[in-house]
Amino acid sequence: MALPDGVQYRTFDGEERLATRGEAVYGEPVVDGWRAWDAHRSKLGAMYELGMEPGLDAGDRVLYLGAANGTTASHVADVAGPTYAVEFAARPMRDLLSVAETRGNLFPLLKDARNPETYAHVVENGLDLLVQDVATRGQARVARANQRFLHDDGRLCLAIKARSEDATREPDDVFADALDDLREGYEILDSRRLDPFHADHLAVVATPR
Amino acid sequence: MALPDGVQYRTFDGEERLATRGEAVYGEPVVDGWRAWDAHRSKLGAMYELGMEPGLDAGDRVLYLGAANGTTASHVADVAGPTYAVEFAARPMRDLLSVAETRGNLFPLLKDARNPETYAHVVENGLDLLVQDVATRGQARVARANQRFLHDDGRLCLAIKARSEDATREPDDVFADALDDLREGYEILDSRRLDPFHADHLAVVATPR
Amino acid sequence: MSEGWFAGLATDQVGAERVREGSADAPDAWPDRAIEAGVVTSEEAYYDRLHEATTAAARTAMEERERADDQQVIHAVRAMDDAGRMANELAERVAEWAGSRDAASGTGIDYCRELAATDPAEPADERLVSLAERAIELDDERDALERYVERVVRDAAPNLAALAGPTLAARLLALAGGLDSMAKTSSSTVQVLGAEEALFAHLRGQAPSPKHGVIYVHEYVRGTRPEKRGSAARALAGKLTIAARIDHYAGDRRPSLEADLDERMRRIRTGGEDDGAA
Amino acid sequence: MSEGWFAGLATDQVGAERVREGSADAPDAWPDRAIEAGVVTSEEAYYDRLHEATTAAARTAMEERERADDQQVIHAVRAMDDAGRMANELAERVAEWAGSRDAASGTGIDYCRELAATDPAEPADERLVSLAERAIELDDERDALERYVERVVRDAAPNLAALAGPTLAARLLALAGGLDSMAKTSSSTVQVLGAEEALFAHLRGQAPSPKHGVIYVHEYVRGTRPEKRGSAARALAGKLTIAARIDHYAGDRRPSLEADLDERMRRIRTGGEDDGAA
Repeated sequence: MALPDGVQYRTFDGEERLATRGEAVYGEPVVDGWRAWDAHRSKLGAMYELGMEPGLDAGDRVLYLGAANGTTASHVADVAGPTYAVEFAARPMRDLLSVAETRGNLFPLLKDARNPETYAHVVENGLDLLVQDVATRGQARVARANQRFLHDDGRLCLAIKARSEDATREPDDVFADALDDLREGYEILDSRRLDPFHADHLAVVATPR
Repeated sequence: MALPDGVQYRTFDGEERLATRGEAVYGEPVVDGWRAWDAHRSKLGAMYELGMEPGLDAGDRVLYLGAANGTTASHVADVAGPTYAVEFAARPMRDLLSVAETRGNLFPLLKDARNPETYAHVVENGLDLLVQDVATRGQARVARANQRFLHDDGRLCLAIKARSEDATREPDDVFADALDDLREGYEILDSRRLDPFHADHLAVVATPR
Repeated sequence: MSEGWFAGLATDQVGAERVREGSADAPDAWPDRAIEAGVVTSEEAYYDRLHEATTAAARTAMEERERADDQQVIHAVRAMDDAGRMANELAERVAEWAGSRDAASGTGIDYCRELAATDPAEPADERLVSLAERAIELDDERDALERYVERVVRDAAPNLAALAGPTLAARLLALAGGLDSMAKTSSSTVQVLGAEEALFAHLRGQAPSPKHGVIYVHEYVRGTRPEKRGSAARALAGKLTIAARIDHYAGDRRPSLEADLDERMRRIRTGGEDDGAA
Repeated sequence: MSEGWFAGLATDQVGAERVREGSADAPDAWPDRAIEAGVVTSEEAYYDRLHEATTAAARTAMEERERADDQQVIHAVRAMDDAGRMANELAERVAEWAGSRDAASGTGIDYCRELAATDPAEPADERLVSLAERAIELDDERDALERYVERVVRDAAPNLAALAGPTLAARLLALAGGLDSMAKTSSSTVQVLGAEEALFAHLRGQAPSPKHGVIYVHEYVRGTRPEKRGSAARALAGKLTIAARIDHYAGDRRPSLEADLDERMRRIRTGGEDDGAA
C-alpha cells in the first residue's frame, strides 16, 4: 500500500508516526515542518494506520462532511487541493476557522450535511473525494445525498458510528443495514472496523455506481 | 306463562299494567293497594312484559345485586320473602333505606358485589333467586362469584349492559362473550334483548350447573 | 370456620358494626345458626334483628362515605386549581420561548396544542414541544378533575351543588373545610368565604366590610347590578347555608330550594330594596 | 437553473451573505463558471475569494448562532425552574390528597412514582394516580431541560460554564439578560445578580449591602467560611465576569481561568485577609 504524496511516516521522539506538512493545529508534535497525525483522534488517520486506501491523493478536490473542529480536515487540507469543510454545530466552528486561517484551500461552511442544496451553490461538482464523519442517524442517506458532488470515479471515505445510528442494536447489525443502504448508490471497495483506534466504528471506502 | 303470586296485571287509568302490592316508592300509581311496576324503569319488569320467566316466586329468598335506589328491589320485596339488597354506591343508599323502612324483609347492604366475602356473613345460603343488575365490567364474573348463595335449583336472573362491559365493541359480540363466561358456572335457560324497554341490554335466566 | 354477623351478639346490641366490618368465606344457613346459638328464638325474630342491623349499618356506612367524599372533593378542587394555574403558566412560558424562535408563534393552550403536533427540528424545539405537551396534559388533568369534582359533589352535597353549581359548591366546601363545617357555619360567614383578606383588612379598620367572597362567581351575584349585589349575595349565602345543612343532616334532594332562591332573586332584582336599605 | 454564490457579485463585495443565504439544486463547475462570468480571472483568484467569503460567512453565522443560543438558554433555564417548582407543588398536593385516603402514603416525587405504578381502584384513585403522573412528567421535563441547558450553555459560554457550572452559568445569563449584557456588566453587579430585592432594600437604607446573589450556590461561596465569604464572592464574580467577556468577544476556551480562580480561592481561604479588610 502506498501513502499519497504529502502523507509520510516520520520520526517523532523516536517513534514512527503518520504526518502531513502544515501549521500545527491541536498541539501535535512538529518536526521539520511535518506534523504528526494522531490516528486515535482521526478516523482517516486510523484508516491509513490499518492499511486501508481512503483514496486521498495530493491536490485532490475534497468535500469533508462533519469537519468538527478541523483536526482531521487540517491534515486533509495539507495534502489535498480545494477542501470544502461542512460542519453543522456552531461551537467547533471557531476552531475550524483558525485552522482555515493558515490554509487558503480550506473552505469552512456552517451548513447541515443532510441538506446539500444549502451549499451546492458553493461546493463545485466533479470532486475526487467525499470524506464523511457525521455523528447523526442516517449516515448512509447523507452519503447518498452528497453523491452529486463526486465525479464518476471519485471516492467516498465514510466512518459510520454504530451508536449514532441506533444505540440499542448490535453494531454488526447496524453496519450491515448501513452498507445495504449505501449500496443503492455506491459500490463498496473496502470496509473495516476501526478498532483499536475507534471503538464501534466502521470505515468504508466506496465509489459511485 | 304464569305470573307468580303477588304479581298481577291491574288496571291503572284504563291501562293494564304489571303491579305488586306494597307501599309506593317512586311516585308510581297505586290502585287498591297494588302499585304499578314500570317496565321502562325496571329490567325485571321488562322481562315479565316480554314473556320471560325470571324465576321469582312468592316467598322466595332473594339476593339482589345492584339494588341502586330500590325501584326494582321494592317490587321484588313485595313478592318475595327475605330479600338481600346489595348496592356499592353511597348516594342511592338513602333512597334504598327509605324503601326498606316499610319493608321488613328488605335488607340493604352497602357492599361491593365483586367481593361476596364481605357479605357472606350476613346473606344466607340456599337462596332461590339471584337478581343481578350491576353496571360494571365483568358482569358474568360477578354472577359466578355470587353463585355460592344459590341452592342447586336456584335461578339467576341477570341483566347485562353491553356498554358497561366494553363500550367499543358490538353489543352482540359482548353478549356472546358474557354468555360464554357465564356457562362456566351456569346453564342458560333463556336469554333475550330487552328492547324496546332497555336498549343494549341482554336479559338472561340461568340455573347453576 | 366462618361465623355469622350475630356471633356472640348481646341481646341489647344491634350488630350494625358486625354487618359492616365482618366477613365470611362462604354463606351458611344463618337463620338456623342464630336460633341454634340462642341469639333469637324464631326465624321471624331473626329477620327483624337482621333488618334493624342492616339498615343501621347501611345508614352509618353511607354517611361516612358521604362525609369522606366531601373531603375528596376538597382535595380534588385544590388539585384542579393547581393544574389549571400550572397549565396557564406553562403555556405562557411556551409562548415566550416560541416567540424567540418563530415570529408567527401564538399564545395559550390552543397554541400549545398546535405546537405539540409539529415535528421538532432542533434540540430546542424538542424541549419546547415537550413543554407544550406538559401544558396540554395539565389542562386535560384540570378538566378531568373538574368532571370528578362535579360528579362527587353532586353525591356528597346534592342540594348545595344544585344551587351553587358543582364547582362553586366544591370551592365553598374547600374553603369551609368540609360539609360538616359548612353546615355549622353562619350564613354571613358563607357569604364572605374566600374573601378572608378583605375581611381581616375590614376588622383592622382598613377597609369596608366585603360583600361577597367566592360566591361572586355565581350568576345571581355577578349578574345583579352593583347596588343590589349585597342583597343578592346575602340571599344566596342564606340559601346555600340551608342547602349545606340539608345535605349534611337529611341528605335528600329538595328541588323547592331552587324555586325559593329563584323567587327571592326575582324580588331583589325587580324590587326597590337595595343594599343600603336591606 | 441554479446559480453560484458569486453570481452578480461586485468586485468589492465579499459575498459572505450569498454563501450563507444561497442555495442550488445541483453543484456545478463553479470555478469555471466564475471565470466565464468574469467575476475572477483565474482559478487561483477564485479560490482566494471563496476562502474569504466562506470564512467570513462561517464566522458571522457562528456568532449569530451563539448569540441566539444564549437566549435559548435563558428561556430553557426559566422553563426548567418552572417545571421543577410545579413538580414539587404537585407532589405536595398528591401527598396531601393521598394522605386522606391511605395512612401509609408517602411524600415527594419518589412517592408519586410509587403511586403511579399502582392500579387505581376508585375514581378518586384514578385522578390521584393521574396527578402523580403529571408530577413525574414535570420532574422528568425539568431534568431534560437541565441537560439541554448544560449542553447549550457549554457551547454559548464555554468559559463561564466551566467556572460557574452550567446551571449557575445559565441562571447568570438569564438574570443578566444574555451573554452580551453580562459581558458589559461590572463584576460588582454580577456579584449580586439575583439579589435585587436585598440590593434595593440596601439602596433604600433598610438593609446592609448584599454580599452575593445567585452565585451563593457556587461551592467557592457557600463552602467558604462566613467571614471570608464576601471576599470569595467578590473574587468569583470577578472571574465569572472575565469568563463572560472572553466567551462573548473571543470565544475560545481558556483553562487557565479555572487555575487562576482555584489559586485565588486557596489564598482567600488560607490567608488572613477577611471581609472587613478586603
